[in-house]
Amino acid sequence: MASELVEKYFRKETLPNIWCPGCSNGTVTAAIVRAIDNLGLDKDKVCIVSGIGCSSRASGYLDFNTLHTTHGRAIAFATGIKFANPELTVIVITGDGDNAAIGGNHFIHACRRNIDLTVVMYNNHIYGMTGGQYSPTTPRFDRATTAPYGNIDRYFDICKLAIGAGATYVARSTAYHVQQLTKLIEKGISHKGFSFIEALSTCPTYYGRRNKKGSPADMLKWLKDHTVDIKQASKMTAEELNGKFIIGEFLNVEEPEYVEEYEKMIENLRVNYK
Amino acid sequence: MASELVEKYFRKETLPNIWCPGCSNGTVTAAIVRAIDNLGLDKDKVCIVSGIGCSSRASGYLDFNTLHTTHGRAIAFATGIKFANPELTVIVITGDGDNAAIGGNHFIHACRRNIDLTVVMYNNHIYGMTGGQYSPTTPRFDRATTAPYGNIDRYFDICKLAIGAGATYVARSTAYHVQQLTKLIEKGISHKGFSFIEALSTCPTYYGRRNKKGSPADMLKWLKDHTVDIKQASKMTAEELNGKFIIGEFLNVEEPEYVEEYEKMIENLRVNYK
Amino acid sequence: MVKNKELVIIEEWCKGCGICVEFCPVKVLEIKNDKVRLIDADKCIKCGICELRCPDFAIYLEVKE
Amino acid sequence: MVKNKELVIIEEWCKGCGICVEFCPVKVLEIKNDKVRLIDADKCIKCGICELRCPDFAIYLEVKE
Amino acid sequence: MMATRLMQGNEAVVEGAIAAGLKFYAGYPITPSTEIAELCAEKLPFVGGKFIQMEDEIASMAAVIGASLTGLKAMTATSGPGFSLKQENIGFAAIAEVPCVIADVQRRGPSTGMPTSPAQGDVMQSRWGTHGDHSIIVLSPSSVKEAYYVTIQAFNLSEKYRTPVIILMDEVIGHLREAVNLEEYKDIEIIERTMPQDKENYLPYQHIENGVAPLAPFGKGFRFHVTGLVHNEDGLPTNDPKVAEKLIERLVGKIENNKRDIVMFEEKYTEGGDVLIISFGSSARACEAAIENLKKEGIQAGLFRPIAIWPFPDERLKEIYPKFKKVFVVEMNTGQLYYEVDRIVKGDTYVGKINKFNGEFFTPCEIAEKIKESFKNGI
Amino acid sequence: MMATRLMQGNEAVVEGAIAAGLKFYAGYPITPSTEIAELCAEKLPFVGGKFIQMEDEIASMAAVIGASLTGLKAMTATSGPGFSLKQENIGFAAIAEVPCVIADVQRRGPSTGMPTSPAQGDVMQSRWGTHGDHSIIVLSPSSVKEAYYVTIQAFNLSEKYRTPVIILMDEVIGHLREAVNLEEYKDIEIIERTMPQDKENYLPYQHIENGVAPLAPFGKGFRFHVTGLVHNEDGLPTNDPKVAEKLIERLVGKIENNKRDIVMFEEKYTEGGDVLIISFGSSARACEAAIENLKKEGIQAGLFRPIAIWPFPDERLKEIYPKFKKVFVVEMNTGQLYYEVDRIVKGDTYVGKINKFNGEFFTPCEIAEKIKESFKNGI
Amino acid sequence: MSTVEIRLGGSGGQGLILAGIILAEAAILDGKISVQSQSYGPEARGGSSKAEVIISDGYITYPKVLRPDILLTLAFSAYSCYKKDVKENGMIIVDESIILPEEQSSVKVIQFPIIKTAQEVIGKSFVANIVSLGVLAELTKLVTKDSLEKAVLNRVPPGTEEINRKALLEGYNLVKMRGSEVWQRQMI
Amino acid sequence: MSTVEIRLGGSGGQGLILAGIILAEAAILDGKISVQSQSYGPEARGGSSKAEVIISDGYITYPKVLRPDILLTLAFSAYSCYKKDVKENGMIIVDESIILPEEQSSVKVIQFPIIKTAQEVIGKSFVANIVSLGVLAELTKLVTKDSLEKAVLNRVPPGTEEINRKALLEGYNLVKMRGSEVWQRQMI
Ligand SMILES: Cc1ncc(C[n+]2csc(CCOP(=O)(O)OP(=O)(O)O)c2C)c(N)n1
Ligand SMILES: Cc1ncc(C[n+]2csc(CCOP(=O)(O)OP(=O)(O)O)c2C)c(N)n1
Ligand code: SF4
Ligand code: SF4
Ligand code: SF4
Ligand code: SF4
Repeated sequence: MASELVEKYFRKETLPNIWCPGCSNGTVTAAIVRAIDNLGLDKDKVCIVSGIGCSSRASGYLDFNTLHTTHGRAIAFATGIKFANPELTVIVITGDGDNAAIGGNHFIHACRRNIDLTVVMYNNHIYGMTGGQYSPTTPRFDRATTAPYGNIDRYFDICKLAIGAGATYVARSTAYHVQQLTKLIEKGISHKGFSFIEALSTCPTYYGRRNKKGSPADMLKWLKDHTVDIKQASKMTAEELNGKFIIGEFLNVEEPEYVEEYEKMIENLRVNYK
Repeated sequence: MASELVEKYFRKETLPNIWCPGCSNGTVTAAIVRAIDNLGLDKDKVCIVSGIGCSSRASGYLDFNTLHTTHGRAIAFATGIKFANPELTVIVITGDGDNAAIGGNHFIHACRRNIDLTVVMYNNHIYGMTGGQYSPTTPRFDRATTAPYGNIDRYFDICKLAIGAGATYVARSTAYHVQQLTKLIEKGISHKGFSFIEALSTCPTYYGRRNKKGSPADMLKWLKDHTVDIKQASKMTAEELNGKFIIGEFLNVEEPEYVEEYEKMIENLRVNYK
Repeated sequence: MVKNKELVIIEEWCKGCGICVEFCPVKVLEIKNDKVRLIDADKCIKCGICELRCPDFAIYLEVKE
Repeated sequence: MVKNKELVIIEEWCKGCGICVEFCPVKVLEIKNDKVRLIDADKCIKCGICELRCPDFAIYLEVKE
Repeated sequence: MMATRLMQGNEAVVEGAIAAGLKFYAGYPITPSTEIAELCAEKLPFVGGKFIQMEDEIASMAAVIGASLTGLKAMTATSGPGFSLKQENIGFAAIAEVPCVIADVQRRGPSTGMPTSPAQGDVMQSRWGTHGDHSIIVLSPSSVKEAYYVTIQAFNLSEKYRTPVIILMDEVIGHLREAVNLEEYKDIEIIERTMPQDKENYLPYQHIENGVAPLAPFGKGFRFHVTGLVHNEDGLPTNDPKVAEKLIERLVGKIENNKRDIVMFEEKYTEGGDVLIISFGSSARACEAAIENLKKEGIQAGLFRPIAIWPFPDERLKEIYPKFKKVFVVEMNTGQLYYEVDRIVKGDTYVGKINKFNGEFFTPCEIAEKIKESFKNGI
Repeated sequence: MMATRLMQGNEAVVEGAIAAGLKFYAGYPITPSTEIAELCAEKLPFVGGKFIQMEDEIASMAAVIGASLTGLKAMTATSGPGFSLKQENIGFAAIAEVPCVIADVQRRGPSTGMPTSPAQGDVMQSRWGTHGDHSIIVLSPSSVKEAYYVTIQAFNLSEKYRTPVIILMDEVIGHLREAVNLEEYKDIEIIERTMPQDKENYLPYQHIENGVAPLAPFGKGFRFHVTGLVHNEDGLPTNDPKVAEKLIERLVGKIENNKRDIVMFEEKYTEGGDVLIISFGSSARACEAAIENLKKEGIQAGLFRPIAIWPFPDERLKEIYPKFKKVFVVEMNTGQLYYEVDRIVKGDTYVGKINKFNGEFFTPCEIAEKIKESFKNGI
Repeated sequence: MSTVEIRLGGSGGQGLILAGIILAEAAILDGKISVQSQSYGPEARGGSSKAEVIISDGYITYPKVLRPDILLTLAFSAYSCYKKDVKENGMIIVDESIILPEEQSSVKVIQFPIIKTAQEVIGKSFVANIVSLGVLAELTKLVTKDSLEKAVLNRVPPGTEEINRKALLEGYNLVKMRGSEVWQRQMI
Repeated sequence: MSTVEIRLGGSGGQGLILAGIILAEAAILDGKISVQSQSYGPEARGGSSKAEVIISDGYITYPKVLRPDILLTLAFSAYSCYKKDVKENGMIIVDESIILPEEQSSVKVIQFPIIKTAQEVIGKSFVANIVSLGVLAELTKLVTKDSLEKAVLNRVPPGTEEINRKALLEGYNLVKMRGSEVWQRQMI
């Protein structure tokens, strides 16, 4: 990442970060920062809210209004912030455990409300912070400390969940596809309403080692080899798509946004009850 | 309901129930009982688990193994029961508040795991037990004690959510369509894996009165007039479907069931680690 | 067949909601003092709709011996 | 243009993960004592891929004055 | 509008909160606190405030903290089961020092218990419900009027000490309607958050002996970090044991060492006598009636009623209990504040407890009877 | 396999649980308890048990209760933040009288605090964390070996009294590896749930003085109701104040009145001396070392170590404290069990506290120093 | 100091809680002190309902009604449940539709066709609560008619002022019509 | 009663925690009492790591290492962080790759090419932990070689027994090669 951006958007005194060598949390965080920079947002008006997990530690490194909350609850805190002060751009950084396991309820309700938050979920397919237990997105039959004989849980497709729950912007990219990821986050932030961007990432330490995924670089290449762009995917058979993640924009629609609706209601009251 | 069924499946000493005059909780409960009777299940092997809410009080009236849990957690308790003793048929009775508000996370995770539970959600579009606050399924602009100027929240389509979360059996009917509802519950119970049946119901006291929905009978007729069967719906335009609930079976697929997968894993271990 | 059935009302359970009254195709039921009442037993066609619709299991057809 | 850029390594931040080494198209980087090292400055084509891929902002191109 | 109004306890909380500057409410309905949410939904839009019903109590507590960080005065209300669920995030507010107010309108527990019946069973939970060391302020009103007053003080203390403050009501007061004249309180001080000045050197967690640093709202140019981890004065996480010790000492100390500023209590006939009754919330009113009753029987009883039950007004209690032969703690639970009183009362003074936990409110008679009996048996 | 094994504290909990008959584990990972989940995932399939990782701690607690109702011995493990989240359902287990075991491996709080650092900050929460009146059993081991023993007793007490039992460990013991010889415990009694006989007249909540009715497993022909509402002997909800009173009295009484059966403690040099140290968990080991240290300085110190910290062994403490000049409560928190000790110790005996809450473990030296100092100042 | 305790009992939906509130507010308008409370059945789903009011000219320490001076009931269940609590020299007002069991009691029981008046004279059964207030006021003089009317009009939904005023008058009339037959009592 | 405190310090992934466990288990096999603990950086994501072992012939009351008799470090950061804790007459074993600052100390410091031996002699850098154990055992006689070998073989992944056994031997050899130059100590 360019040093001007690091200089401008990071709390340099906090670096180097706590992440393991080769962990792609830094890469996804950089994509968020580039997206913010591309959009030319005022740092003072950006608020980053995160939960608990390796990925969620990102908030501490970033020089915005930052809030590192409790496990799974980042979106609920963020809802309070956005609703209380709509002029803030509120971005939520979360992990697959934080958002899809313990935080699932807040996630689906934020989707449903279509409140104007941008949620970036770093999906490393494992609980990194606690040392490698399986998460709702650990692929079936993969191993984790709590799945010593292979994981039997079905894979949770969080993009599909977001759509089912009513989100209005849903996209997926990876730590390999840095430019695409940056672009999708940018679009998510610009989108009025609830945006969800899943960033497939890599945990070489706990997921990678146990599942023999090779070096950090190997894991990035794996992401390249196991993803298909949505445009291409539409031309492929289910068989061809088997074992691949589709990346790109899944949904981008306009719907009434929660905070605006509330303000409209107040406006109405002012007119009708005065 | 036929007196033999009442005699056989209800704890008669607990009747009359606490529900308001004209509340359709009794009707939906009767549909569950008929479904169980049609399937000829052994009462001793049926377990009814409910959360907290008017609807969730149903468990107390029924003469099975019954568990009235904490608000929103019925599915999590039920997961423990089913996983611990797979020979039990576990049916969850829940409300739109219980299941879709506070209980949303357990719901989506049970969908994802595809654990063999049958969840019947009594959707009366309101929090009845606490006196008429809006729920995630209160239609937009309807009134509730906490939405005195009309509800701005977007309607939560829980069938869509269930599908997004990976449920393998999803259906909807109403307290008006008693026979269809009974049939769908029957199919849900028979289905191996997670089944979700949404039963649109009526709360004449809190939802009905405040939103001027007329008598209990009027509210049932409203259900008749505002629903379209899925087969018919496929032939209708979006415009024609506007303001209508689609009823019928949305999804019915076979997928690996959680408890069976665990047992398979154990079997595998027995072979490989002995 | 219809003949050997009898309409039974459990007054204690009836809450007088009026659903059965409304849905009765021959309008042979009424609410009196907050409880349902069969106006004219002879006119009842034993269709069982009241039984189907009553949320409180307070009205049903019973086979006579 | 390419000429007036310089590859900078912040040793303190580098964790020696090897990602930049692996992705460098001209293989001009290596890991030595758990830190990255530029083997031959002249061979570097200033493509910026290391900067893009380094998760720890420890390597980047800087414009020379 | 008439100066004196009939007002419900729950309503008084809302009125007090609005008077204190409430601008944000997030909640999840639960009996017997629901009217607080309902009235906030109704009234906040007219005072420039906002109401949101969240998906559960955990989210409500989270949203309240988030809103408070943007500079709004924020609150939530709940009852037992919801109060249990909020505990994790109450602890977050404690360590992150985010002002906020939580009303717990108690009902009979444990668990779902008797949802519409009165109780005072969350006394100890309100002090110790979240994990880890912390301190907290808990206020318990005895009347509708006091619910109004206490709510304003809850916001004031919360802002002053940057801490969650709990209003521990019971169903009796929450649902009681009483004549209240708000004029009485029109000059009451409202404490506002101070805005820090220096953006460059702002330390949101500056170590201030027995005090707190000003809290900048998000979005105003102070870009700082808030975390539930142990943190430095700048808010960034650390594992330095010295910092941890100082932080936790300060968190606990800012409340314990300012007890004199925080405690509130009422006393009646505490010049001395046969028995000192210690009670709070609605129960204290039954005690007051019982005292009249006892007087007729020749038993001189005094009443010590903590309004702030945590921190407990131990200094004052130590001054007055020696003037009585016995002490009785009267509460609608199986004995909770009793433990604190029993701890404070040293020496030979007998500390008894009178408890009711059947879902019904005390009658003055039964309290008086138990006290009379204790004198009969000459304990 | 060697008779003596190096075993980690968390591992000892799993081994103890399996020895006690554990057949079901549901949990959600959290440091420093995670090894308990991991080892259960590994081992349960081989002993006919089941492991499930739930979506959060609330669900884990719920699943454990559900499983227990089918007749399996069930447990979960967590740490502070997760323990806070489990509180609502722990209260459910208490009122519904469902046996289950919860291990809380404490870390420094409040909130996220210092996730890998030791603390004993959940002492009061373990007693009072859920809303409403209830009683609970909390056991706190001081060594790996004792973690094994205490876990077996946790299951035994849980089955005997139909109550949730909490194992309150701290990170030091949870992560410590010690040589353990399990042979020692091979004849330990394992208590199994009794099966009721009479299906027709089964009363799952029969009023038994200071005791409990047998609990039938779901699916065996006893069709009964379980609820968190106040209920009759048949388990069905009621609002009858008499029933409520009796139920709550029994819930609290079955533990408080059986204290003698439940309490466990260890004592050393309690014949008398200068100072009685009260400590538990890992801290007690630092105290033991400090006592040797003090002895050299001519200060005679004794140790009273509750193993069951709730209910607290007050009777025994009352017998021994008068033999000492001073009492010190030593804990890795800002003072929690201190409150209970201070309450029990009446008269003139000074009760001091020695606390550490910076995320580090006590050293024997600092404990000894503080005690020496107190004698220097002649408190 | 004189204090009067009143309990109103009926079934859910009869609006007796609102009546209790109005009564308490009328007392406040009269310059008195009053408190009002109600029972919330946990199962209050349209079940029975109970409202209590205490009116006094001094501070009301104990806020709940222990032994009502006056019990007004519109449903049999409420009557039979609460009658035993009424003070020795108290009074019970019962709707005429309720068939009272034969029994001896020192308490005065008096019946009025409250529900019928609401239904047939006013034509809206939902004003039975206001008719009740009229009866109560005329009978006991607990609150002034001025204050009561103000209190009623403050609380009823806009558009229903007229029929509520009428309901109040009909309540007064029910008592007046009975004339001297009625045991009148100056409560405060 | 004789008690020896040992601390092993390095960076995450060097396997020193496993080494600590093996050492403690070897002591148990020798019939001694031992406890083992480790620090969990809250940020232990591949950062530094510390393992501690206490070996004694009696009950170990206080379970943590306060002042190690022996410190073995494979990373500079661990060396500089922990060296001050070592007992006056203690010993520090340091990997040869670490360049020690010039300083006076009463503590004996001794260096061995542990990592290099693992990398170059065994060809697997991950056995540096086992080489360390070999060095430690040969140098201190804290545990018997028999027990140590058993303990190693109990813990290492199947298939790696041979190279681990070799690593142990190379560890012994490193010490032996130095001969009398080495300050030997009979620890227990
Ligand atoms: C209430 C609560 N439960 C559990 C934990 C422990 N915990 C911390 S992070 C985490 C999972 C993190 O996984 P994920 O969100 O995928 O983030 P990652 O570390 O993989 O980036 C867990 C279970 C906690 N801190 N709080
Ligand atoms: C933790 C918790 N929060 C809130 C409540 C209060 N509460 C009880 S039922 C209910 C909502 C019920 O709504 P729904 O599930 O739709 O059921 P209904 O009563 O409408 O049938 C609420 C909020 C509670 N009992 N526990
Ligand atoms: S544990 Fe995994 S996710 Fe966490 S910092 Fe290390 S590599 Fe990244
Ligand atoms: S409140 Fe509504 S949902 Fe509840 S019992 Fe009454 S009608 Fe039914
Ligand atoms: S439907 Fe049932 S409850 Fe309703 S009036 Fe008819 S019999 Fe009575
Ligand atoms: S990618 Fe970055 S951290 Fe990794 S070796 Fe290269 S410079 Fe170092």
